[in-house]
Amino acid sequence: MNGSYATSEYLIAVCVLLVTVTATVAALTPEPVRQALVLAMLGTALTLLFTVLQAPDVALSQLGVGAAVTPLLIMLTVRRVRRSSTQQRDRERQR
Amino acid sequence: MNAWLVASAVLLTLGLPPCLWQVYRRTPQERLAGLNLAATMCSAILLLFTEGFNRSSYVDLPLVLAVLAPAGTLVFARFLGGQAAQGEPD
Amino acid sequence: MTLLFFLAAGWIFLAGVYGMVTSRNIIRTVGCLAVAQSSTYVLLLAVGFRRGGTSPYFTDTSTRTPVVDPVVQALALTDVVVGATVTALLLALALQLRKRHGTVDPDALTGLRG
Amino acid sequence: MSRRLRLALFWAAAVVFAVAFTAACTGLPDFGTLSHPYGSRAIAAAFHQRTANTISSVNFDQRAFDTLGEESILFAAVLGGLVLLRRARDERLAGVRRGRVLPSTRMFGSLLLPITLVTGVYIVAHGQLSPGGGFQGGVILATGLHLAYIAADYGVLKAIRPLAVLDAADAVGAGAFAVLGLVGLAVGAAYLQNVLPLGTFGQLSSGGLVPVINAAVGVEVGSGVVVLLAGFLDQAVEIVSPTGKDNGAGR
Amino acid sequence: MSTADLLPLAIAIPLIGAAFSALVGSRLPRVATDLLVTVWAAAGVADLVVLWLRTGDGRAVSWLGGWRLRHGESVGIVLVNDRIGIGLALLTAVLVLAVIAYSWRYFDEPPAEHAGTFPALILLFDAGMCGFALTGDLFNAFVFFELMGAVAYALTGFRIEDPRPLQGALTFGVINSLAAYGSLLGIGLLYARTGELGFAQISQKLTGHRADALLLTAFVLVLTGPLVKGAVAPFHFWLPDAHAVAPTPVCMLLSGVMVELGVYGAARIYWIVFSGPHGIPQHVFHDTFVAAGVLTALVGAVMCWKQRNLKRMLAFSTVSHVGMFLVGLALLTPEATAGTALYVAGHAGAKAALFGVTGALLDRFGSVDEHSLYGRGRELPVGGVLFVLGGLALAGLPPFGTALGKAVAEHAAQSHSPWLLAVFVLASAATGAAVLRAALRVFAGAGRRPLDRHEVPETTGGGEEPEIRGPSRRVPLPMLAVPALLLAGSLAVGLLPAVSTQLAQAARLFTDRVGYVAAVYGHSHAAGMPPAADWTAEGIALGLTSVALAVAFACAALWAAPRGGGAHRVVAPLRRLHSGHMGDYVGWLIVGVAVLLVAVRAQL
Amino acid sequence: MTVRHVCALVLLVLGVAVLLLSAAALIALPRPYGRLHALTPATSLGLPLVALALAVETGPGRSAVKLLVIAALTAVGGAVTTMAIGRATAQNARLLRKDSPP
Repeated sequence: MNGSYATSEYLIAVCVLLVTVTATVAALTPEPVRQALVLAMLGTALTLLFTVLQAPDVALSQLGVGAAVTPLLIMLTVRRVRRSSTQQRDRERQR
Repeated sequence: MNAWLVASAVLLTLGLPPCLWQVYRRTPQERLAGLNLAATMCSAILLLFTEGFNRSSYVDLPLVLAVLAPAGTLVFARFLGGQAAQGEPD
Repeated sequence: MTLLFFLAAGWIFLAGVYGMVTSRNIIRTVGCLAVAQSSTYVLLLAVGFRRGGTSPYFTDTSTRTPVVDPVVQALALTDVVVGATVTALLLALALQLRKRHGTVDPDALTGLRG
Repeated sequence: MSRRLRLALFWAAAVVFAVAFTAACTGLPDFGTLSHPYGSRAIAAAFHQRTANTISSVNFDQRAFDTLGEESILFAAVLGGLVLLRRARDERLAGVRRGRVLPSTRMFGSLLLPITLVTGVYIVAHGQLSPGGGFQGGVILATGLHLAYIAADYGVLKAIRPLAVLDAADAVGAGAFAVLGLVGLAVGAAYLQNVLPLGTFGQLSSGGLVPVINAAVGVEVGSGVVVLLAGFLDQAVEIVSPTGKDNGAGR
Repeated sequence: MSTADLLPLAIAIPLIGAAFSALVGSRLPRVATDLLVTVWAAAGVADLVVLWLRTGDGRAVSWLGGWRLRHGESVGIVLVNDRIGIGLALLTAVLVLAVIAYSWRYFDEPPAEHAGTFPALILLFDAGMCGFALTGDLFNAFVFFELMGAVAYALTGFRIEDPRPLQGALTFGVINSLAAYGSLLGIGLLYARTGELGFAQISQKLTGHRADALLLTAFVLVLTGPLVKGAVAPFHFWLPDAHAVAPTPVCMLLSGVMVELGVYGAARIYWIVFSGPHGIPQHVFHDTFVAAGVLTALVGAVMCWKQRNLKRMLAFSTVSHVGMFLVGLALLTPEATAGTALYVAGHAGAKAALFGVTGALLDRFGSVDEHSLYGRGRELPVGGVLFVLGGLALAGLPPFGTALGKAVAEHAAQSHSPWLLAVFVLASAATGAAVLRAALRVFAGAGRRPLDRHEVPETTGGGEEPEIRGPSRRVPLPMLAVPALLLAGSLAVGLLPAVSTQLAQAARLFTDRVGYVAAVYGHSHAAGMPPAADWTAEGIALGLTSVALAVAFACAALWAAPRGGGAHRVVAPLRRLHSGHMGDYVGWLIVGVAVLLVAVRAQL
Repeated sequence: MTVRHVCALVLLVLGVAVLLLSAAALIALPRPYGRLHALTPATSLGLPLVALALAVETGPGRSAVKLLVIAALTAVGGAVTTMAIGRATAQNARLLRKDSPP
C-alpha cells in the first residue's frame, strides 16, 4: 500500500514539475504565437496534473479550454493583427 | 504499485521532457511538432492511468484528447502555413 | 517535500506577474494572465487531495472507496470557465485595440495618462 | 516609470510575496490530509440526492448558485464578444479565398466531425455519472463544429453554423438555468432547490434537477463558444479595415 | 413568498431579464425592447424595496437550494444580509433603472443585428453587483465579482471605433482579473485551513487557530480583489483610465456603485471573517486602512484638481471619495459606518448626475475637455445648474445626503483622531472645487480663456466621438431629467430622517460579527443601540466650511494670477505615475500587496 | 500471471519502448523534416500498442471498443497531422527563401 502512495506521489511530483516549468516558459515567451503553443502545452500538462490529483472533471474542462480554445483564440487574435500589419506594409510599399 | 502506473511514470519522466524541449525551443512549426508528439504521449499516459488507478471511466479523457488534439494541430498548422503565405517572415 | 506542491502555485503566480510586468505585447500580457490564473487551479486541487483517495464519483467503484475532496474540484471547474471567458473578452479588446491603435506595445499606448 | 525601475519594484515586491506565501504554506495542513469536512458532507449529500458524480452534485445542486453565476459570466462574455468584435462602421467584409486543403485532411476532417459531435453529446449526457458534464461536452461540441473549417473552408463552416439560432440558443440556455431555479420557489421550496423526482442511483436519469440543468448548461456552452469563436474567426478571416484607418486613429 | 426568497430573486430577475432582452431584442422594435427592459429593472427595484421593508432592523437569510443547516453544518450557499447590503443592492437597482431610462434614446445600438445586447449587459451587471452585495459565501462572492468585472470590461470597451476606450477597458480587465485571482489564492488558503467557504462558517472555524502567517497572507490576498475594485491607492490606477473612456451610462454605474461595492466587500469580509478572536486584531485593520484611505483621498483630490478632461476629473473625484469611505469603514465604529453608508448613497446620486450631464455635453459638443468647451455650455443652462448643484453636493452642501453622511463620519473620525477632520474637509472641498471650476468655465464662460500648456503628459478629452450618431439639436429629455432626479434622490437621502435612522440601525448590525454568525446559524441575538445619525449644528457648519473652501478654490483657479512653484514639483511626478502603462499598473498591484503584507505583519 | 496478462505486459513494454524511441528521435534527429519523421512511429505504432495492451488486459467489452477507437483515431490523425505540419513547414521555408534578399 505504501508503494502505491509513493508511486502516486511521484506521479504528482513529476506533473507539478512539468506544469511549473511549462508555466514559467509560457510566461517568459515574448512572442504570442510561440506563447500560444506553449500555453497549449501548459493546458495538456495541467490535464495530466489534474488526473493524477484525481480530478478528471477538471482535467476534461482544462483539456477543452486550456489545450484547445484559449490557444486558438490567441492564434486568431495574432492572425488578425498580422493581417492588418500586412495590409499596412502593402500600403506603404505602394506609396 | 502496478505495472501500468510504472509504465505511465516512465513515459512521464522520460517521454515528455523531449517533447517539452521541442515545444520550448524552436520555430512555431517545430513547436507544433513537439506539441503533437506531447499530445500522443499524454494520450498514452492517460490510457495507462485508466488501468493504473483502476477507474474505467477515466478512459473518457484520452478519448477526448484523441479527438481534440488532431483538430487543434490541424488548425494551428493551417494558421502557421497561412501566416507564411502572407509574407510574414518570423 | 510535499510543501513544494503548494509553493508551485505561488511560483506560477509570480511567473505570470513577471511576464505581465515585462510584457511588450498586450496579447502576451493576456497570455501571462492565463498563466497566473493556472496557479489557482494548482493550489485548489492540491489543497483538496486526499492520500489514497480516488475521484469522487461512484459509477465504476464502490461507494465506500475513500475519495478526494469534491468541493475544490467544483470550485476549480468554475474557475476554469471564468478564466477562459475572461481571457476571451480581453483578447477581443486587445484585437480591436491593435486595429485602432496600430500597435501592441504597451510602451506606445499613450492615449491615457496624467 | 522606466523599465528598470518597474523591474526593481517587481522584484522587491515578489520577494515579499514569496516569503509570505511560503510562510503561509507551512501553516497549511499536510498535502493529502485525510480531513476534508466540507468534502465529506458534500459526498453524503450527493448520495442523498442519488447523484453518482459528486462534482456534478456540488456544481448543479449544492452550490448551483455558483454555477449560475459562472454561466452568466459565460453569457456576458458571449454578449461582450458580440459587441466588441462587431464590424465597425468603417469596416467591410472581404471575400474569402477558397482555402486549398490536402485531400487527406479533408477526408480526416469529415470522418472526425461526426465522431466529435457524438463524443460531445456523450460527455454532456453522462455528466452526473462520470467525468464530464454540460461545460466540457459543450466545449467539445463547439470545437468539433470547427472541423468543418479545417476539412473544407470558411464558407462551409458558415453554412453549417446557424449563428442566429445559436445566438438564441445561448440566451435560452442561460435564461433556462435561472428559470429552472424558480421551479423550487413555485412549489414552495427554496430557489434552485432540487424538487424533481430523484430516480435511481447510477442511472442516466438520476439526480432530479441535475441532468436538466446540465443539459441547459450544455446548450449554452456549446452555442456560446461557437458564437464567440465566430466573432474571432470573422475578425481573423473576413473583416477588413479601411485604408489608413489601421494606424490613423491612434494619435 | 417569504422574505428569504426575495434575496435570490434580486439576482434572478435581472438574469432572466438579460436572457430575455438578448433573445427578443433583435426581433422587437427598439421602443418595445426599451420598455421591456425598463419594466424588468423596475421589477428588480420593487423586489429589493419589499426586501428592505420586510427585513426591518434584522437580517434576511436564505439558504439556496434548500440546503439548510443540519447539525450546525450545510453544504449550500447562504445569502444573508442586513440593510447595509440590501441598501447597496437597492442603490444598484435604482441606478440601473436610471441608466436604462437615461439611455432610452442614447445608444445607436451599434451591433445592428444584435439589438438588445446593451440592455442585456446592463442587467447582467445589475445581477453581478446585487449578487456580490448580498452573498454570504466567499467563493460565491468571487464568482459575482468576476461577473460584474466581465460585464464591466465589455461595457467599458463598447465604443470600438476609438482606441482609448479599448485601452482603458483592457487595463481595467487585466488588473481586476489579476486581483481576483489573487483573491482566489487567498480563498484556497482559507479553505485549506478551515474547510469552509461561508463567511460565518470560516469565521467560526478560525477561532480555533492562532493568527499566523497563513491567516495574514490569506487576509491580504482575499482583500486584494475588493481593494482593487474599490480603487484604493496604489490599486487605483485602472480607475481613471476606465471611467474616463467608458460610455456615460456605464460610468454612472461604475462610479456610482461598483467602486463602492469593492470597499463594502473589503469591510464586510474583514468584519465577519477576520475580526473574531484570533483573527486580525481591530487596531491593525484600523491603522492600516485609515492610512490607505487617507492616501487615496489625497491622491484622488490632487489628481482631480489637475484634470481638464471632465470624465477623468469625475473619476478621480470618485477615487478621492472612495478614500473617505474607506476611512469611514476602517474606523470600525457603528457611527462611522452609518455615516459612510449615507455618504455612499448621497454620493451615488450626485456623481451619477454629474456623469449624466457630462454625457449631455459630450453628445452636444463632441468633447469633454474643460478648456475647449470654455463658454460653450451657455446653450445648456439646465445642464449648468445641475452641474453646479452636483459640484456643491460633492463638496458637501447641506442638506444633500453627502453632507449628512460626511458630517456623521466626520463626527466619528474626530473623536478618534482630529486631523482626519481636515482630510475629509480638504478632499471634499478639492473635488467639489474642481467640478465647480469646470462648471463655471464651461457653462458660464467665467475667468480667462484657459491656455494650452503641455508641460506634463495629460489626457485632454478633446476629439471624442459623440456617443449618439449625428448629434441632435436638442438634448433628449431623459439625459437631463434623469440627472435631475438623481440629484433629488441625493437630496432625499439627506432630508428623510427615516433613511438615516434605518441606516444607523443597519450599521449597528454591520459591525456586529457575533450577531451575523448567530443569524446564519439560526440563533437569535439582541442587537445593541443604534448610533445617532442626524443633522447636528457642528455637521452643518463643517459642511458649509468645505463648500466655502470649494468656492474659494474654484474662484482662485479662475481669476487669480497663475503661479508655478513648489506645488508643481510635487504634483508633476504624481501625474507622471499615472502613465497608462499596463506593466506599471501590474507592478503597482503586486507592490501594493507586498506593502500590505509588510504593514500588517509589522503590527501583529 | 495468466497468459493474457503476460501478453498485455509484452504489448505494453513494446508500446512504451516505441514511444520513448520517438521522443528520443525528436531531439536527436538533425533536420526539421527528419524530426517530423519521429512523429509517425509514436502515433501509428506506439499508442496503438499501448491501447491494445489495455484492451487485452480488460478483455472484450465496451471499454475495449473505446480503446480501439482511440487507437484508430490517433493512428489516422497522426498521419494526417504530420502531413499538415510538413506542409506548414514547407510553406514557411519556401517563402522565407523567396523573401530573403538576393
